[in-house]
Amino acid sequence: MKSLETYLRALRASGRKALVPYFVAGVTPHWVQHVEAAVHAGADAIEIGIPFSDPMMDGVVIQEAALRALQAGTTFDSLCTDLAKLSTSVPLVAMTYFNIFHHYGLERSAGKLQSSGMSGAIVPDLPLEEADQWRSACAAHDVANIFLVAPSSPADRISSIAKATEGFCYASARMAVTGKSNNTGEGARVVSEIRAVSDVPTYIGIGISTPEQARAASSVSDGVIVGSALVQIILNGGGADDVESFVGGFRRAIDE
Amino acid sequence: MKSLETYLRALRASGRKALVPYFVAGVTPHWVQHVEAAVHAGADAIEIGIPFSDPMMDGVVIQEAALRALQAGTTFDSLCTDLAKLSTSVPLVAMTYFNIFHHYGLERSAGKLQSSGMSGAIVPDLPLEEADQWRSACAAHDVANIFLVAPSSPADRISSIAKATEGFCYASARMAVTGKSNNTGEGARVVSEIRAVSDVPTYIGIGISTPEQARAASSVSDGVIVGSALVQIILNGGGADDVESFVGGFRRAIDE
Amino acid sequence: MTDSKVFMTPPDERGHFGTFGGRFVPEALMPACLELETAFVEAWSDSHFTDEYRKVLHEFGGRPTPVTPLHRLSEQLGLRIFAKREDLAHTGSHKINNVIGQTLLTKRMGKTRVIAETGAGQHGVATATAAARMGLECTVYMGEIDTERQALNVFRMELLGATVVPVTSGSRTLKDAVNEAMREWVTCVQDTHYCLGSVMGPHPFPWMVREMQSIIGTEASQQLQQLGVEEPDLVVACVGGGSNAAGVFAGFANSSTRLIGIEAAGGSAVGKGSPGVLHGMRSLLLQDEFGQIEEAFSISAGLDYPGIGPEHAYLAASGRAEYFAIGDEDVINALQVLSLTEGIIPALETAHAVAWILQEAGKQIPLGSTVLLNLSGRGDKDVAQVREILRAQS
Amino acid sequence: MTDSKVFMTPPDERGHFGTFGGRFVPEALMPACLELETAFVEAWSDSHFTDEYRKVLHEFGGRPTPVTPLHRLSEQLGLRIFAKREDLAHTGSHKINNVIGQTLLTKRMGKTRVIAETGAGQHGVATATAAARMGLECTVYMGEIDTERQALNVFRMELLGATVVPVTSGSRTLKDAVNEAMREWVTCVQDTHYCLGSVMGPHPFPWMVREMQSIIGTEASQQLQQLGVEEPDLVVACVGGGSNAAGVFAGFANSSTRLIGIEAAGGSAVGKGSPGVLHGMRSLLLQDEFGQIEEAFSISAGLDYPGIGPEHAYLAASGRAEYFAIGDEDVINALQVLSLTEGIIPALETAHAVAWILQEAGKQIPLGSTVLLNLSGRGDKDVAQVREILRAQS
Ligand SMILES: Cc1ncc(COP(=O)(O)O)c(C=O)c1O
Ligand SMILES: Cc1ncc(COP(=O)(O)O)c(C=O)c1O
Repeated sequence: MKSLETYLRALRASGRKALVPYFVAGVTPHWVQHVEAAVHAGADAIEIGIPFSDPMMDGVVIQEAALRALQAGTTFDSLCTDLAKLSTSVPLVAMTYFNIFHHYGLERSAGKLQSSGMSGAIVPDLPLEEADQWRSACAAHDVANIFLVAPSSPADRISSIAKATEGFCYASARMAVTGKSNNTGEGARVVSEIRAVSDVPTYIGIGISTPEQARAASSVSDGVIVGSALVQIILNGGGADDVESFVGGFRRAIDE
Repeated sequence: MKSLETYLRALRASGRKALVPYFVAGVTPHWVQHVEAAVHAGADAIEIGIPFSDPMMDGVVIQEAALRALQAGTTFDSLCTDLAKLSTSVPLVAMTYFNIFHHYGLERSAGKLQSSGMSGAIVPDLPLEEADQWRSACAAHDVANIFLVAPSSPADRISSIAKATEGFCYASARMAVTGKSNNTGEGARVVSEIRAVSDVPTYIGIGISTPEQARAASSVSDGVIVGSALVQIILNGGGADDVESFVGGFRRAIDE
Repeated sequence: MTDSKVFMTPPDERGHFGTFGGRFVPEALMPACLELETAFVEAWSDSHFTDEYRKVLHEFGGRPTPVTPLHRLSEQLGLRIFAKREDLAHTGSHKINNVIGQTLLTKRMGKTRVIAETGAGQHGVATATAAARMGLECTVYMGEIDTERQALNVFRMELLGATVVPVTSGSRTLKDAVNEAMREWVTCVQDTHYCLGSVMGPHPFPWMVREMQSIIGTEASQQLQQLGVEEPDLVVACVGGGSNAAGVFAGFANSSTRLIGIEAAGGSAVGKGSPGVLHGMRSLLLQDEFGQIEEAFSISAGLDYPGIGPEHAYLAASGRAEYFAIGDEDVINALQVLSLTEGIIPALETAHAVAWILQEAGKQIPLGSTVLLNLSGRGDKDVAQVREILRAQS
Repeated sequence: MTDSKVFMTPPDERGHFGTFGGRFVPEALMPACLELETAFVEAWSDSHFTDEYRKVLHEFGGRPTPVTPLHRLSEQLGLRIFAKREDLAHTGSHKINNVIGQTLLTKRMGKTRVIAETGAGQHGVATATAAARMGLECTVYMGEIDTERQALNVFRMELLGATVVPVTSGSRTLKDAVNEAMREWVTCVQDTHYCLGSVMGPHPFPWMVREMQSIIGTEASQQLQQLGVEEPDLVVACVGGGSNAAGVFAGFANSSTRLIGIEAAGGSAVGKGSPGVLHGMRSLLLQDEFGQIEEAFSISAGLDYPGIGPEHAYLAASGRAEYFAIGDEDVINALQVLSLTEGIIPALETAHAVAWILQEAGKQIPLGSTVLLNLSGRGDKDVAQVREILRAQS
C-alpha cells in the first residue's frame, strides 16, 4: 500500500473527515503561503494543480488560474522548487493533465513528484485503460494514483476503478467540469456504489463550494475536495488570511 | 416609290451630296430650333431620334442625350407636337428602337409619323426578317423604311436589304455603335457592295465626326449622316448658333 | 396538357415561339446570330459535341445533381416535395450548364473569347469559370451599381482570369449590362462569342439556352421515376430570364404535370408586363405607358430583370405554364424555412419558388400532391444580404 | 507499399494505431465513448444503416462527387492530374460525409441533440446542416475570435437552426472550442452526441470519422479506373486534423500509390510536433518544451490545429504516408493558379495541396506521374480574405 493510502486510512480510522483544498501552483508568487494557510486552517491533504494550457476537465475559474500561472512562467520544475519552501506534515497530491507527465517523461515525472514531496497524483484525462505505464512509473516512487469515478460510470467500471485507485477514490458529484454549483449532485450515490465494492477512502469533489455542501458530502463519504470556490478567492486577490478563514469555515462545518 | 426616295433621288440627280444631321428630340426645350439651324446651314434631311430607355445601337453620347430627353418628359406624342412648330422643306426621318412603335401600335405609329411630317423611319433593331408588319403599316402612310447594311453583312443579305430599303440605304462605316471614331472605317467597301446590287441612294453613317471624314465618306457615297459629334455639342450646352456653324463646316467640306 | 399541342420543341425557323421570340438585333449582329444558329444546330446534332458537353458537365460541372426528397417539409405541408439540386452544380447554380455548352460551342466556332452580362454575378462567375477551364479570354459586363454591391463576385471573376467592365449607362444594373454587352459584341463579333445567361435575347439564344438547360428536366424526370414518381403533379421554378425554369420544364412539357414559374413581384413580366421588344426578342416586358422599359426591383438580383424569355411568354399565353409572383417579404421567410427544416440554404431566387409552395400548400396545391421544386442555386452568395435584412427588422 | 503490412484497418480494441490514438478522456465521458464505439461497430456492419448513410450522402449530400481531369494544369506541369471534387459536396467540402454519418448514428443511439466544435465554421455549418435535415438540436462551440472573423458562418449556422456559443477560454480559437465542447459534453452526454469534425479525439472518433470519409477514396479509386488509371502514382491531400486526407488515403492505402499529406507550415504537427496527449488522443502535437500546447498559425482556418489525427501520426511513423508543409506565401499563389487554369477556386486548405504539386512537379513528383489531388473544399468561404491579402500586397 502506498504511503498516501496508509496515511488517509489512518485519518479515517481516527474518525476525522478529510478536507482537501485545491490550489493552482504558481497562480500568485506567494501561492505556497496559501497552501500553508490552508494546512493551518485544518486541511488534511492538499491538491497541487500543475497548470496545463488545455484543462479539459476544468471550468472557467480554474482555467483562468492556470492561464495566469502559465503566464507567470510556472513549470513543473519551478513549482517543485517552490514546494521546497513548504514545510507541512499533510500529504500533497498533484493534479494535472497527462500531457505534462507524458512530455516530462513518466519515470522522471514520478521521481520528481516523490522528490518534491507529492505522494499522489490525479490525472483526470488518464483513464484506467491508458494508465499502465504511468502506474508502473509511480510504483517505483511511492506515488499513489488516484482515479475518478463519475456519476455515469457503470457498475463494472466502478469496480475496476475502485480496485485500481490508490490513496483515495475521487467520487465526482456531478456530470460537469470543476466549478461552483448549487446542485447537490449525486455524490452520495456514487460513494455508496464505490463502497459496495471497495473500502478505499472515498472523497467527494466537483462543485463543492459552500461549507454546507461540504458538510452534507462529508456526512456520506470520507472527505471532500474543494477547488474552484477557493481558487476564486485567490483570483480575486485574497491573501493567506482569506484562505485561512475560507478553509477554516469548511473545517468547522465538516467537524460539526 | 415613297416620296422620301423620290426626293433623295432628285437630290442626287442634282449632283448634291446629302448631309443628314441627327438630333435627339427633346434633349433641350429648344431642340426644334437646333433642327432649324441645321437646315439653315445646309442639311438635306434630318434624322429625328425618338428617345428610348435602352438604345442598344448607341454609344455614350446618344445614350446620355436620350436619357436627358426622357427625364425631360419627352414622348413620341410630345415630340410630334414640338415638330408642328418646325417649318422646313427638308425631309424628316425618325430614328428609334422598335419597342417605341410596337408599343404605340404599328399602324398608329406610321400614321403619326406621316401626320407629323416624318417621311421615313430608321429602326436599327428591326432587321428585314422581322419587318413585314411594320413595312405594311408604313406602306399605308408613305413612310419610307430605311435599312442598315453593316460591314459584316454578307453579299446575299446586302442584296436583300438594298432591295428592301426605301428612301436611302444606310451604310454603316464601322462595326460599332454610334459615337466618334478616328478610324476611317469600311464605308467605301460597304457602299460599293450596295451599289453592285442597287441604285438606291446610299449614305454612310456611324462614326462620322469631322468635316474631313464627311468629305471622304461623301466622295464615295451619296451622302453622310452625322450623329454623336453634333449631339455632343448640344449636350455641352451649345445653342442654335453652334449647331449652325458645326453643320455649316460639314456642308463646306462636303461641297468642296 | 392543352389538347394535342406539343410544347418546348424548336421555335420556327426565325426563332418564334408563337408571336414571341424572333431576332431583333442590329444588322451588324445578324451574321453572328445566323452563324451561331448554324453552329448550334450542327453541334447539337453531332454526338461528338453532345458527348463532350455531357462529359464536361459530368466531370467538371458535377452532374447529375441529385433529387432530394424534402421529408420534413413534406410532412409539415402535407405534400410530397422533391428538390432538384442545382445548388450542388459547380459554381452553385444551374448557370454552369449553359456556359459549358456555350463555351464549347465558342471553341467549335473557332472563336477565342467570350463576353457576358451579369447582374449579381452568378452568370459572370459561371462564364469566367467555363472560360478558364476552356482557355478562352473572358470579359464580363456588369452594371456599376452591381459591381459595388457584389464586389466579391467581381473579385471571383478576376481570380478566374476575367476582365470585369463596370457599365455606367442607364440604370447601371443588369438590363444595361445586356445593352452594353450587345454594343461591345458588335465591335468584336469576329473572334468573340456573346455568352448570354438566360433563355432570352435574339434567336437562337432562347432556344439554345433552353436546350443546354434541359438536362435539368431530363435528369429530374428519370430520377423521380427511380424514386417511384411517374409524373409529378407540379414542377415549380423561379423565373428571372427563365433558364432554370425552362430547363426543368423541358423534362415535363409534354406530360400532364402543371408547370409553375414564380417571378419576383417587382420583376413580374408575366403578371405586370406587356408585349414588347428588348434585347433582341419580342416578349413580355415591364414598360411604362410610352414603351420605355422599366427597371425591375427585387430582393434577389437574379430575378431583377424587366423581361422574361420569349418561350415563357408563349407558354403563359398558351396556358401550358402558369406564372405567379412572390413579394420580397415572403422570400426571407421561405429561405429560413428551407434552411431550418431541410438543411439547405437556397438562393434568394430559389426562395421565391419555395415561398409559393409554402403559401399554396392546401390551396392551389392540393394536399397530397407531388411537387418538384427546382432548387436553382445555393444561398451562400446571399447570406450577407439576408443577415442585414434580418438585422434591420429586429 | 511497405512490406506486407496492411494499412488503414481498424485500430486495436482500445483505439491505438501503433503507439498513437487511444482514449484519454475524463471518466465521465468514458461510458459515452464506449457506447459510441459499440453503436458505431454495430451500425457499420448493419447494411440497413450503411445503405441509409449512402442514400443520404447520395440524395442529400451530392455524392458521388466527380473526378475532374485537370487538363490545362497537367499540361503546364508535365503531369497527369486529377481532382476529386469534394468542393461539390453539399456545404462545399468533404465535411458533410462525416456529419451525415454521425447524425444518423446519433438518431440510432436515440439521442436528440448534437454538439460540435468549429474553427472557421465549415464543420459547424456542416453539422448544423445535417442536424436540420435529421431534426436534431444542435449547438456549436466556436472560439470567440473565430466568431468575429467568421461572422457570416455564425449566421449560416443560426439560419440552419443551430445555437452558436462563443468560447472565451484560452486562445479563443479552435483548440479551445474542442476543449469547451468536451466540457459541455460531460454535462449532457445522455441525450447529446459530440459530433467531432476530424479524425481526432478519443477512440472511436479517429477510426469512425476515417471510415465515414473513406467514401472519398473508394469512389476516387473506382472513378480513376474508369478513366483508365489503374493506380495513381501519388495521392495528395491537405491535412488539418486529417479527415479528408484519411478519407482519400483509405482508397489507396494498400496499393503502391505514394500518399502525401500537406500541412500548413504554421500548424505542422508532423514536421514540428512531438508525441503528446490532447483532446483525448495520443498523437503528434505542437507543444513547447514544457508540454504546453502551442497555437497553430495558418492563413487557412481549417489547418489551424496544433495536432493531427493519430492514424496520420502512425502512417508517418511507419513511412506509409509522407507529410510536407507549405507556407502561407505559396498558398495564395496556388489558389490563383488553380482558379485561372482550371476554373476552380479551391479552399485555402486545399490550396496547400495544390501548392505542393506546383512546387514539386519535376522534383519530388517525376514528370509524367499521375497525381490525384483531393480537392477538399471550395474557396467561396475564403475569397473575402484572399482579396484583403492581395490588396495589402499590391
Ligand atoms: C440561383 C439562381 N436562380 C435563378 C436565377 C434566375 O435566372 P433564370 O430565370 O434564367 O434561371 C438566377 C440568376 O442569376 C440564379 O442565380
Ligand atoms: C475545405 C477543407 N479542407 C480541409 C480541412 C481540414 O480538415 P481535415 O484535415 O480534417 O480534412 C478543412 C477544415 O475545415 C476544410 O474546410
